[in-house]
Amino acid sequence: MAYEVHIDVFDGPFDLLLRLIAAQQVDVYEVRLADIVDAFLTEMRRLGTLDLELATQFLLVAATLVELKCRRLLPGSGEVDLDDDLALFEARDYLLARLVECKTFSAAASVLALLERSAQRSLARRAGPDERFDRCAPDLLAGVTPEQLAAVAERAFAARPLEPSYVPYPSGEDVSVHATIEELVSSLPGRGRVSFRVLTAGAASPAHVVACFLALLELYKQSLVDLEQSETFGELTVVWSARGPVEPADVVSDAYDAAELEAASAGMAGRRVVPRAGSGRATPVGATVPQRTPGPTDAGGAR
Amino acid sequence: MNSLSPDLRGDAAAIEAVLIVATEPVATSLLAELLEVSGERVEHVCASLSASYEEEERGFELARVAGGYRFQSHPAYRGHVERFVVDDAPQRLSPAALETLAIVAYKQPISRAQVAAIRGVNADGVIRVLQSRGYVEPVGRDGGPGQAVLFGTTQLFLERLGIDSTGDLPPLGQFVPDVSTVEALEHVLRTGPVPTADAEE
Amino acid sequence: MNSLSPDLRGDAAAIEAVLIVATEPVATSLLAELLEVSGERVEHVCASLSASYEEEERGFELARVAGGYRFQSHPAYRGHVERFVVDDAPQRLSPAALETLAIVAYKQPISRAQVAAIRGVNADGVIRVLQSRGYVEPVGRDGGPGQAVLFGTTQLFLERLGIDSTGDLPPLGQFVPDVSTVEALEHVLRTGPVPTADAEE
Repeated sequence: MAYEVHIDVFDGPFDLLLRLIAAQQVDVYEVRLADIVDAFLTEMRRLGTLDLELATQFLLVAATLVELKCRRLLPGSGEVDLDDDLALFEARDYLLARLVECKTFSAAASVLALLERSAQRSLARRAGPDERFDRCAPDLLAGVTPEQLAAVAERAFAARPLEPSYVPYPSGEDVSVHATIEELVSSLPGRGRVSFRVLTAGAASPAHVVACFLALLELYKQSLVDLEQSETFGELTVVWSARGPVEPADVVSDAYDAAELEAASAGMAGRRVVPRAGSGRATPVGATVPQRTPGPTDAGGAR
Repeated sequence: MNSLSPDLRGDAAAIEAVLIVATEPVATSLLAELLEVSGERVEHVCASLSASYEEEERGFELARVAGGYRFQSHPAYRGHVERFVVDDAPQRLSPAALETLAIVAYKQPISRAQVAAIRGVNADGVIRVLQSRGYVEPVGRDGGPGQAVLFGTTQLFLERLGIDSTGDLPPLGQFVPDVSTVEALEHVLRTGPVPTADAEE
Repeated sequence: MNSLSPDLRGDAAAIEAVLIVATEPVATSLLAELLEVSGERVEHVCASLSASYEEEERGFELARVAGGYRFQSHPAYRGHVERFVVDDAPQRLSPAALETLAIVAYKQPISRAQVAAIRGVNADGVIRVLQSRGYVEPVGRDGGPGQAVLFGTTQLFLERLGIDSTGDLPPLGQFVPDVSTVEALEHVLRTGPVPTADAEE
């Protein structure tokens, strides 16, 4: 069952519209996405129930249209060409793999739910030893004074420190540029020439590669490394070029908030990209600012 | 249930199920209510069950204590249980347990949810440990819709700490927000700022 | 212990005594140490004991959970137990939480980013919830540049699901959609909706 759209430039199945646009038979420029979405929502409301299959298909096609339209609207991007078309198909293969994985785990989740439900039909015994054994149980409060208890209570009741504001990468992974800089500062010297590919060979996710790249740019800016690249998209070579020993803290405090660095090196705020408050540093394209707690670091930060 | 007469088996099994999950002796009247039988019937079934465990040389027994019934280990296996209690018991309270105990001591009566709101993490497991150690106990129920169990500290807690009453605990030096303030704060932390007159400025 | 063979009775009773005072599953190795017998012996006795309770239609059962043994109420008496225990039921997990839990359970150790890659959405919030409920915990760090925290499931997770180890979960392969489903998905992605059988004819 396909969802049909009725707009000025096209009348028919929604996914056909996508294919016509890809084949350049309809100009995506002429397609008003807002109208399509409005019409779809109206239709959904009319039906009263959510057809998940239909909604998912709609989302997929609509998202692809948004992407195509963005490319068309952004200055410098040319016509939708064959490469983009291929990329679209690659994206779909990726999407397929993801869908299969998703289906697999949602089926597994339903089995966990079944196990949980059946386990809940029984309740475990939690009574513990009765009073006859009180004297064998060691006195767990031995050595604890009322004053210590009061101190613990004060700590517990004290306002919890607010989370530092942060901007996660779109991948959802929080990756610390600080930590990466620190790591590079300690590992690069004496290593000679090393390619970016080698540096990021063990990266857990694309976000880690990006963090490594940002860290290198920071080091480059401070003339601590030289970067060489003989051709566009060619191998990027990194050489440590600093004279004399360098402390990680010296490097990082220039670009990032020193307090955050301390927190990060103490392992508390690890793996986060923390733009220095008030630096006016632009957030990465596509990054979203999550709902977060108001804090002092917000004063001049993200807007 | 071989050694029990057939007409008792169904009720006996239901009593076993309830007593196995109970953490305190269960009153005859409550068992009667749960099983929808008379108190005499409960006493009769429990007496038979208790005798059958004895006869079958079980490691546990059904004991009548404080007006109710409970499962407990058989005195014959006291050595094993003692070794288990000594070996298995953690030797000190964990920091989480100590923090929870401090919260209960100063804020009693307090529900699990309120403790969790102050600590920022679920406190059920820790409260269970403290309860099994006899440092905290249920002291009542909240009047609200969920009728949450409220906890307070025990006589044992006072004894171990060497004080006569919770009034002897040192006063906290700073302003301590009450539970509802902490919950409101928690809510704000999770969901973003609540617009107030102050915030508008 | 009528339905148990005489050579098992002594050890069985000692195990009963220990388990009746335990607040969490007792590991086979600890029971073996307490009884001064082998682990195999403990497993053999427990299996026989468990079977005898079932046969005797007891209200409790001896369950093997999270690498140990525990007493729990028999599912048949769930109604009685639920009426008795009012507030102890832990909250149900949301579908998102269950799916994330499934991913962690099958793919552990796994980082937040890897979970997010599978789920297609940020998983930080859900993982935090699972962590605060005690179902997942950090188990190590990734070797890569970012040193991502890796998560695994906990003992409590096993207890909650009533299973002995994650090895008891059904193999993941059995949840992979079958070929025709995959083909249908692929077809939808490439060309739009699948023509139904009726439409073909």
